[in-house]
Parts: sequence; structure tokens; C-alpha cells
Amino acid sequence: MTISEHKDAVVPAAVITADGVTGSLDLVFDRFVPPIAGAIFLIAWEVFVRWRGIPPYVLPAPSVIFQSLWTNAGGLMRALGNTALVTLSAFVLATISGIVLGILIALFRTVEKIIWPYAVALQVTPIIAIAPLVIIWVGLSKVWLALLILSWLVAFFPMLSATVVGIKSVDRGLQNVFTLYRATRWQRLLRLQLPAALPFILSGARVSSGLSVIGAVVAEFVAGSGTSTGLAWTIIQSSTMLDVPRMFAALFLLAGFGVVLWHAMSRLSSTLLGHWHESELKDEA
Amino acid sequence: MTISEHKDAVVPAAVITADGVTGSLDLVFDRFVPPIAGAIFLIAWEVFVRWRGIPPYVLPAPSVIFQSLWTNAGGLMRALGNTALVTLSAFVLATISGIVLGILIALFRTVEKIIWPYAVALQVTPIIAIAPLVIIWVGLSKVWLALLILSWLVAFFPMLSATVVGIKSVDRGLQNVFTLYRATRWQRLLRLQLPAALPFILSGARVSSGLSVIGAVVAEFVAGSGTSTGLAWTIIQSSTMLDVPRMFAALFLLAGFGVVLWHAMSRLSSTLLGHWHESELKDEA
Amino acid sequence: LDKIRFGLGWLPEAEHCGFFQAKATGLYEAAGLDVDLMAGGPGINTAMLVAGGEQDLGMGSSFTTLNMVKQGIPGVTVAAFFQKDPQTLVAHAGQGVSKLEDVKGRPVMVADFARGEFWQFLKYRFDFTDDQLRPYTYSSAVFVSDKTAIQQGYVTADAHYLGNQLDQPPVIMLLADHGYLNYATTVFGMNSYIEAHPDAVRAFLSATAEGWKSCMTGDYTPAMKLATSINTDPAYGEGLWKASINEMRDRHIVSNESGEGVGAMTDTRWADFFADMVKAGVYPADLEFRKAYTLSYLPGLK
Amino acid sequence: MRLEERRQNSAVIVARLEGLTKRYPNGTLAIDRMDLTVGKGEFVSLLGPSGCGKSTALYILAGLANATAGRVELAGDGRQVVGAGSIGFVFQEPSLMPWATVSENVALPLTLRGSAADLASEVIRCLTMVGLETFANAYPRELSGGMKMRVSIARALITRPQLLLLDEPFGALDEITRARLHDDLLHIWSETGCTIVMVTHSTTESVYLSNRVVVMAARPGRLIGSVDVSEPYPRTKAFRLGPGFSDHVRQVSALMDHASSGELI
Amino acid sequence: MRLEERRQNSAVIVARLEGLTKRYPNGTLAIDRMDLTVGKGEFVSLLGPSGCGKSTALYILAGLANATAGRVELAGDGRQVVGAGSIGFVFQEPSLMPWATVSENVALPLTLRGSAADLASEVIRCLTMVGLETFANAYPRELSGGMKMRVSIARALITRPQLLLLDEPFGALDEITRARLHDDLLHIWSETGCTIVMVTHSTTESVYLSNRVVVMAARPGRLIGSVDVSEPYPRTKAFRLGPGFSDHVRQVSALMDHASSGELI
Ligand SMILES: Nc1ncnc2c1ncn2[C@@H]1O[C@H](COP(=O)(O)OP(=O)(O)OP(=O)(O)O)[C@@H](O)[C@H]1O
Ligand SMILES: Nc1ncnc2c1ncn2[C@@H]1O[C@H](COP(=O)(O)OP(=O)(O)OP(=O)(O)O)[C@@H](O)[C@H]1O
Ligand SMILES: [Mg+2]
Ligand SMILES: [Mg+2]
Repeated sequence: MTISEHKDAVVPAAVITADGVTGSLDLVFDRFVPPIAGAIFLIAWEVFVRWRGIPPYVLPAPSVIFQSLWTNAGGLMRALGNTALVTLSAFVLATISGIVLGILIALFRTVEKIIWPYAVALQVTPIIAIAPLVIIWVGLSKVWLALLILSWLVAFFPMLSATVVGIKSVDRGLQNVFTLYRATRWQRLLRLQLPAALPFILSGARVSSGLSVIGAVVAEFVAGSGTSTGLAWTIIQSSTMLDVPRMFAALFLLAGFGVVLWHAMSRLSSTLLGHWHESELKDEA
Repeated sequence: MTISEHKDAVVPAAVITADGVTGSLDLVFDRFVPPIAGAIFLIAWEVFVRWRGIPPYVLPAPSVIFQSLWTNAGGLMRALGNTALVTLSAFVLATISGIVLGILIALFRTVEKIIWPYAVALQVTPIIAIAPLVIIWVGLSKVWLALLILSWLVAFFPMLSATVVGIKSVDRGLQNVFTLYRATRWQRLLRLQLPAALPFILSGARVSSGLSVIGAVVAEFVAGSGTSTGLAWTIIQSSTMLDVPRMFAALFLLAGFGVVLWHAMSRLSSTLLGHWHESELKDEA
Repeated sequence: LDKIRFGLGWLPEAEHCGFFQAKATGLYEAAGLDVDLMAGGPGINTAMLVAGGEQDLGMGSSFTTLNMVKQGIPGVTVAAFFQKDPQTLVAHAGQGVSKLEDVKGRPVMVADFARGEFWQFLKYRFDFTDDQLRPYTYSSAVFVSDKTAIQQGYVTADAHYLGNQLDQPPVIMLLADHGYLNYATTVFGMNSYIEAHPDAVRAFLSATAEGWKSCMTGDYTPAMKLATSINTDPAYGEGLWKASINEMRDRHIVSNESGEGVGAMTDTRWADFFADMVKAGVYPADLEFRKAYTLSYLPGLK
Repeated sequence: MRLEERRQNSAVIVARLEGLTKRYPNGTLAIDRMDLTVGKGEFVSLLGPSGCGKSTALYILAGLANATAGRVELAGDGRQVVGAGSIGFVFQEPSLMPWATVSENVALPLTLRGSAADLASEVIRCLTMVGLETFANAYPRELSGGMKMRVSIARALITRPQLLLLDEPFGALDEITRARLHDDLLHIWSETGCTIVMVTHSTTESVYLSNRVVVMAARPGRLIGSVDVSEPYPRTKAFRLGPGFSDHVRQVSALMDHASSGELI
Repeated sequence: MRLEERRQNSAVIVARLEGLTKRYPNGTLAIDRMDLTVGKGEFVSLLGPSGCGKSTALYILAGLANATAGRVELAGDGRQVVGAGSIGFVFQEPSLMPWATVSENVALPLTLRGSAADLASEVIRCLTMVGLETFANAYPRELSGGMKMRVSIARALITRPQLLLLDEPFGALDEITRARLHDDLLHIWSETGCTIVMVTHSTTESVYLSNRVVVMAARPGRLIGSVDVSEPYPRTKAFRLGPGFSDHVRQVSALMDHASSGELI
């Protein structure tokens, strides 16, 4: 009798705690590897810059950047605060408008045929081009509104697109259940289409959150006047002044903010989808 | 005996051709309503501008824009050609890199943990900030490469994000089938994960195509056009020259180009998904 | 008090000294004006804002109102506070470049906007060609990193920024010294506004001229204090102000060597500049360029 | 309710298909000129080879799909039209909302109706009936195949529908569970006087439960015969073991043989 | 292959579960210390109430899920380890690739193996076996429930597996189709000498097909008994009608009753 162990399936009797062990290993991994990788990345950067003698106005070493971050901390944090405010407002606005318009497009064929081209046209309109006009339209005294509109413009399309695809992907079997029980349009939307579209919408939101950061920065760049002091100004000014370390410090802050926002969206996603959607399920084998 | 007709279900005997009729009605609708809506939109715009006496440098009437489009047709088309070239190259690059990186992230937990933050950081980096650095890196004589890199930067994230979510959403039952039959990693990727992720990827591509248009314009704006002059240059020129109608003509062209690109992606989507995915299936009831 | 909303071309900086001085030392108030100095920025198109009625008067250059005339927008320039346009080309020392003629055939980084303005002048006057064009990214990093590079600059700032980064001071070529007749830091407005408020405009220009005189010959710190309280960016601080004011004084930017009054413009200079631009192909010869300015509000006149 | 009464009732027509034809967009002729009349209070079983159009017929009866040709009528009993919310349907696949718990899934039809008075107790009643009361808070992905199907059955029963359409509801269940649900179903049927149309693959099940068995043939789907099971309710174990039962089973099997001839190699 | 031979063979162990325990992450104890040995060439049926862990057991046998505790061994016959590509599995749900045609779905296991020599003819062979040769180019969404299941069966058979795991393969099929597939299955089994473990809810099916019926109880899933069906193959209609058959069926039913007692109200 030849008993050869089936590699994938053999589980020694002592592995009752296997799940626990793997779990905590994963946890350790999650907690330590990314920071270590980050550290390696920064060190490599530092070494590279020093070894090649690259001047700070071409590529500053991380040490120089962090020093600049430290020296300019106050101003940078204030600037970040301003940018964050615009970003978050634009993101919220983009999310709401994207979902609402997406619903209309997905549900009403007429709206779809008529609105889509304009939505696409809006998406490809460079805000750099229309910034001066937007400022005239909203009035110079309401620059914040112009900023909001411009950064919204950058962020809203992924939400729209994701909502539409999500709603259109609803399982036909479930649609039949709702039709059978005479769900009103509203009920169908709230209880079927939106939950089913959620994985798509949240994926769109992750893209959108990043775009609203860029949107806010670019909007501030093209429409901001001297009184608004967000990160865009810091970056542009540092750049013209050749204070490249400060520019990188601002970029680091911006990237950090973007990553935090993205993490928040990922968290939201695993909270909302964790108990049911494949994309967020832990492997259970 | 009371026979009352069940409204949704009653089908008079004579409706054999119903599908055909509805079909052609839809076709008529598709073909005529959007242009009519477009015409109404333009007429309303024209009337509004004339009635309020809004000067062309604040908001030009469509007639003025089209006239400018006509007068400047040659230059505008050349500019569009240049921008389109950058756009398409960036889009192709974004698609390939987004999918490849997305695959790596989705398949390797280590890569995911380590790479994601940098991808997000890249996404939120305003290209205006790093344009000078990119130009230094690629050298002044390769401006087109700088343009390509910068517009790629804008376009690639939605592809990446869509690919990751798509691959993670693969049905567990099918995954089991592939595991059972000892699919290699490569087979699993090509025959299961990519096809299953396709609806997500194509939805990402639609967003990405629009972003690569903006990316090309913004890149040109911040990195300058060098000797080849795209639409960004036209727009800036027109804006400083106060030739707002020409600026709008350029924006119209840009929007038109964006819509064409988007339509091409939609077509591709219905070609690739039409026979199986819910989002592209015609209603069959 | 008459309210005037004045659009600055950029963030508050030393090139705006006269306006801030007038405001800070109460010259405007004394003239019966309540002037709001509105900051600009890269996306702020002052000409559009003035044309759109969001601002009463704005800061521009000769090009501003010539463009307006070309587009059929009734705007006029009423005064010019920089007799010399501070626009420069900057090259590294020791590269065999000392004057604009030497730049011919070499790559130059020029911003997109300039390609409709001084680039055409350079092409016509010094036989530059479009294939010399390289992109300008509003950052000097590219320039500093490449010894052969030549880029556009601003005389008031070049030496200050670049001096710190370079071993040798850069070669600064002021276009105005090479026959470039563009007026800079002009004041322009819409015909309708100016005709409706002639006294306010005159008062504004006179007070501003006083401000400029005091900046150029006296203590500019009141202006600097006010400006830096609005534009708090340390990069726009005292160091830059000092350098810029010195450049403006040394190079006679505000009132040139021929001793014309502060804010002055002449018919001849406008005509010559226009003729140059026609030859450069920027404007058609039949443009009614005289509509672009008026001499009847100049600060010297009473 | 006595059979007499049922007989009388069945003169009232709940559903009538006349020359029903269904062609799918890809050209498949799923059903070809099918006539079927279902009287009020009837329990009709629909049998036929795999792919003969049974599910399609139920979809059309429920108004979820359109006929390509022919008449479809759903009739009321004079007081209320069978239709609006009064149809229960157990689909061939469970079709549960993956984001909702078992009890939320079962409660859905009532939630949609907005009548939430005794929602909780109704949900428990139906879950208990299918033996899943302890899984009220589980999510569908945590259930076995048969358990999902039982949730789907509970969802169909919660509205106490007048017309119940069942598409192989017990196919994935073991015989004991199945037998209990049979009895529950018959109980509900006799209590509420509802009408049932059930697709099944089990001849014994069809004879045991229904008062009429209708057999379809495939390609194209069409009706080829029906067997009246005029045995009294309630049906007991005695009926199952008696000669009448196997007679009927044999008749149905014969029809099925006929229906399948030439279908599979 | 004679039964004698099979008996001999069954001394060779193909799969052995020892103290198999499976707890899902949500805490459900799906299987509790289950022992099962499957000899080479056996045809084992697995019965049990809905949700007792039958599918889970098959997943673990196939190496698709890990046991929480206990030993799982899949043995070879000395020449080739049963495992790599040599297991066929009909899942409880069809799990077809929606973007691929029926024949592409059926061909999948061979395509993955890379041995595409007689691919086309093999696909046709398997499709013909399940009666779907005319649907080779259809997409899964154009099929009925039973047809999808048949595609899944065809896919499992195409590799001529040494170990065949079937999870209610015939539940969604009418009795005629089912009977034909029964015979086909027995034919394949005796031809290839493969080992079969089949989950089913039909006692008659289990007795008719297998040489051993194993019954599980639920909550937690565990083995409560097995019935050896030591009747000779090939089994004929005579066997079905003979007393031995109903004896065995009764034994299995009794075990099922036992397994289900206290499970459902
Ligand atoms: N969406 C569809 N598009 C095209 N053809 C379809 C579609 N749905 C079903 N069919 C075809 O219609 C026929 C009847 O399908 P139906 O689902 O009604 O069969 P059924 O009797 O319920 O079979 P089963 O017992 O296997 O569930 C089948 O031949 C099937 O291929
Ligand atoms: N992914 C899962 N997470 C948590 N619990 C699960 C999961 N899958 C199955 N279970 C539980 O494990 C038990 C056994 O499930 P399994 O699918 O093995 O049952 P089964 O015997 O195949 O039932 P059926 O005959 O209904 O298919 C059930 O109680 C079920 O609730
Ligand atoms: Mg069916
Ligand atoms: Mg199961």
C-alpha cells in the first residue's frame, strides 16, 4: 500500500491553531514589511543622491527634505489644512453628484443618451483652460467657489462612471426578485442597485479621492489668488525660488495626505463589503 | 368567471413582431434624440448669450465659436493632431502599465503591501510640481518623452485600481475549478482573472481615456510644448490674446476628441462583454 | 471715497511697490480713493477680469490693450509705470553668450504665453527660429542643471534666485536694452469705466506715481510691510524686495535715462512698438493701435 | 378545504396560457404554442426533460418575461387580482442578496410592501418552517447549497401568496427535509387555498403533491399531456403506498418517456 | 472489471480522512472528527441532511479547502499519485465561465493541461454524453439550470479522472436524463476503474449506483453510519425491482432518519 501524501491537502494533526498562527504572521507582515520597504526606499534614495552628487535643486536627498519639512512645519501644515479643506469638499461633492448623476444615467435611457456626451466633455475639459472663465462666472469675491468647482470637475467622473457600470451589473436573478415583489423604483434603487453597485462605487471613490487631491492642487494653482495659501502655492513658489527641498517637503505632505485618504476609503470599503463581496473577503480555504 | 388581464404579462396575439418594432423605435430614438438635445442645448446657449448681451470674451455664443473653429480650422486641427498623439500614446502606456502593475498587486500580497502607497502617492503628485524634474531627467531635447511621462502619470491610476479590484472580484467557484485542474499562475491569469476582471478594466479604461486627454493638455501646459504645438498651447495663446472664441473652439475640439475616444472604449466594451456580462447585455425580457 | 478695484498681475511683490506704497502711506486716501489691490496669480487673467467687469482697472503691458483692440474689446492703457519691460533672457557665464545676438541658433526655454509676444520680436529682430524653442516650466531647476541652457527671466529676480545657485553670476540680457519697446506695469481699464470716472482715474494714477517715486528714491518699507502681510510667503520676503528694488533703481526701470516722468507714455513709442510688432507678424498693419492707449490721463498732466 | 370545494373553485381561472410562444433573442424557440389553464386552488406540477422550457413558462406566468406570441392571462377571484405582490416565486437558483443576512433576505417581500407590522415574527415563522431559525443572522455565503434554497423558499412563503410558483424548490434537499417541507407546503396550500404551480423532476413528488401533473417535451418546448391525480387530500403515507399512487406515477413516467424519446442519445 | 477485482483493489487506499475537523472562520463547526477511507475503484455515496458538511468534505478531499485539524491523505496506485489533474469535480453549483462557450468550458481541464491533441473530439464525446452536442457554441447564460449542470458534468468527465467527486450532480435533472447519466456513469466507472465519491440526496440513486453509502449527521457534521451495497455490477433493472434494493434503501433511509432526528421541527 503506497500512501503518498497529497501535498496541498495534508494537514498534520497538530495544526488546530494553524489559522491563528497564519493570522498573526500576516499581521506581523502587514505591520512591519511596508515600513521596512519604505525605509529601504528612502535610504536607497539618500545613498543614490549622495553618491552621484546630485544637487538638491535636481533631486534633494530625503534627509534634506525632512529637514525642510521640519523647518517649515508651521507654514506647510497650514497650507495642507487649506488644501485638505478644498479636497474634502470637492470629494464629497464629487461623490454625491457622481452617484446621483450615475443613478439617473443608469436608470433612464433618455438621460443616458443625452447626458453622457456632456459628462465626458466636462471630464476632458482641462480646468487650466476654463479657470479664468469660472472665476469670472462665480465672481472674484468667491474664489473658494471657483476652487471647489474646478477640483470637483476633476474628481467627479470616476464616481459617475463607476456608479453607472455598477448599477448596470446588477444580477438578473435579483432583479427578477424585485420585479416580482413590485419594488418601487426607489426601493429597487436603495435596496438592490446601490448595494450591488457598491463594490464598483467604492473602487471609483478610491480613484476619485486621489483625483480630488490633484484637483484641489491644480485648481489652487490656476485659480488661487495670493490670499489662498494651500500646498499648490508652496510648491509653485518653492519651485520658482529653486527651494526644491521645500517643494519636496510639500509633495511628501501631499502624498501622505493622499495615502491617508486612500486608506480611509479602503477601510470604508472593507467595512462595507467585508462581509459579502469577493474583493474584500479574506481567503477562507 | 372574472378574467382580468395581468397588465405586465398580457401579450396580445398580434405582438409577434413586438421585438422588431421596439428595436427600431429604440434605434430611431438613439439616432435622433441626442443630436436634437445637442441642438437645443446650443440654441439655448446662443439665445441666452444674445439675450443677456454677454460679451464674447466672457462667454462666446456657439455661432461665434463655430465661426472661429472654421477660420482657424487648419491650425486647430494640427494642434489637435499633436495633442491626440500624446494622448493616445499615454493612454496605451497607462493601460498596459496599469494592467501589468494591477496584476502584480492583485496576485502578490507582498507587492500589494509595498507598492500601493507609492502608486497612490504618484497619483496625487501634481504633475505641475514634478514637470521641471522630469524635464531634467529626460533631457531638454526629449520634451515629447516628458510630455508622455507626465500625461501617463495622470491616466494610469484608474487602470491600476480597476485591474486590482477586478482580479480580486473573481468568483470563488471558478477559482476552485482552476485550482482543481492545476492551472498554472499564468493560465489562471489569462483564462480566469483577466477575463473576469474585464468589465472592471474596461470601465477603468473609459475613465482613463478621458484622463489621458487632460493629462496630455496639462502636461503640455506645464512642460511647455517646445516646438510642437498642441491644443494646450492654442488655449493659452487664445487666453492671453483674449481670443476667447478660439479658446472655446479648441475646447470643443478637445471635448469632441474625448467623446470619440470614450465612444471607442464603449464600443470595445460592448464588443468584448456583449455576449456575457450583465452590464452590456441587452434586456431580454 | 471712490472705490477702485485694481487687479495686480501677480502675487504682491516688489514690482508692485508704487501701488502698495501709495496705499500704505495714505496717498490714495488723501486723493479721495479707496483702492482695493487685488492679487493675481498664474491662472488669474487680469485682462479678462477687467473686461468682465470684475475689476475696474488692471495691471498689464502694451500687449494687453493691443490684444483687446484686436479682439474688439474697448480697453485702453492710461499709464505705464515701467519704461523698461523687465523681461530678460538669462544664460550661464562662460558659454560665449553676452548679448541677444549670440543666442541665435541656441535652444531657449520660453513660456507658452511669450511665443505670441517677445519671442516674435526676437525672431524678427535677431533671426531667432522656432526650432530653438524649449519648454519653460516656471522653475529654474532645468536651467541651473544645464550649463548650455538659456531661459527667459525677469530682471528684478534673476540675479537674486540664480545667484545663490551658480558659481558665477549669470549673464542677464534685458530685452528692453535691445530695442524691445513694450511698456510694462501699465494701468488699463475699459473705456466705459474710464470715461465715467475720469477724476478717479487721474487721482489714482497721480497717487500711484507718487508712490513709485517714493519707492525709487525713498524708503520702500511701508509698501513692503503691506505687501508681505498679504503675501506671507517667506520667499517673497525682505531679501527679494531689496534685490528687486535695487535692480529697478540701477537699471532705470521705472523712469528711464531720458528722464521721462513716472507713468509716462508717448505716441512715438507706441507707434514704434506697434510697427515692430507688425513686422514681427503679431498684429495686422491695419489695426487701429491708437485705440489701445490714451495720453489724456497721464499722471504728469493736471 | 375539501376537494369538492377545490373542484368548484378550480372553475375560477387563475392563469391561462393560450398559444404561448417564446423565442429568445438568440433564436432559440423555448416554447412553442403551449396552452395551459390553471384553476384557482389547483396544485399543478410541471414536468419535462431538462431544457424544455419549464422555467421559461414560470417566468412568463409571473410576468417576468414577455411572450413572443400568444395570450397570457392571470385572473383574480373577483375580489383581488392575482398579481401585485400576491405571487410567490422560488427561482431555480436561490438569488439571495449577498449583502443581506438570511432574515433580511426572507423579510424582503414584506419590506418592499412596507407592511412591517409583524415582520419579525413572520420571518421567524418562515425560517422555522425551513429549519433555519438559528441562521437568521448568517450571510448567504456562509450557507450550504440546500440552505440557500431553503432561504429562498422561506422568502416565497412569507407573503402568504395566492399564486405560488416553485421551480425545483426541493431539488437540493435531502429526503427527510424534503418530506417535511412537502407536508408544510400541503398544509399551507390547504389552509390558504392558494394556487401552486411547481416545476419538479421527481415523478413521485409530483404525484404525491399535486392534483394535476402536466408534462412538457423539449425542443421546442410544448405540452404533451397531463395526468389528473384525483386523490383526496390530505394525502397520507397510505396513499404513497397504495396502488393508486404507483399507477399515477407510472402514467407520469410514461409521459416523460414519451417526452424524452429521441432527446438524448 | 469484476467486483472481485474491485474488492481486491479497494485494499489500495485512494483517500483517507482521519479525525477530520473543519471550522469555518465565522466559528461554524462544519465537520467534527470524521473518519473515512475510500479504496481504489470504490463508488461511495455520501448522504446527509442539508448543511451537514458534505460539500465541505468533498472540498477537503479535493484539496480545495484546508482541514482545521485531522489528517487528509490522497494515495496513488503506485504509478501515479491521485491528485495533479486527475481529480474530476462536479461542484454543487455549475461554476461555468460566463465569457466562454459551452465547448470552451468543457474543454477547460484539457486546455489547462496543454494536451490539445484530440481536444475537439473529446469535447464532443463528453457533450454528447450529456446530450448537449447541439449547444456547443452557446454561452452559459443561454442555458437552462439543468443544462448548465450537465455542462459541468461534461467538464468533470473530460479528463477521464482517477478520482471523481460529484456534488449532487443530477439534482437538477429529470428522471429520464438522470437515468441515462446513471448508466453512463456506471459505464465510465467500470471501464476506467476510477474511484467515485458522490454526494446525493436520493437514497435510491445512492443504492443503485454505489457499493457503499455513507451517511452524515448535521450540526456538527459527523459520520453516523454506512451501508455496504454488495450487489454485483452491472446492475440492471432487475436489481432495482428486487428485494435487495429496497432492503438497502430502507437501511439507508433508517440511517437518514437517525441523522435527521431532532434536526428540523
Ligand atoms: N436567456 C436565454 N437565452 C437564450 N436561450 C435561453 C435563455 N434561457 C433559456 N434558454 C433556452 O430555452 C430553453 C428552455 O429553457 P428553460 O430554462 O425554460 O428550461 P427548463 O425547462 O427550466 O430546464 P431545466 O429543467 O434544466 O431547468 C433551453 O433550451 C435554453 O437553452
Ligand atoms: N464559507 C462558509 N462560511 C461559514 N460557514 C460555512 C461556509 N460554507 C459552509 N458553511 C457551513 O458549514 C456547514 C456545512 O456546509 P456544506 O456546504 O458542507 O453542507 P452540505 O452538506 O453540502 O449541505 P447541502 O446538502 O445543503 O449542500 C453548514 O452549516 C454551513 O452553514
Ligand atoms: Mg429550469
Ligand atoms: Mg452541499
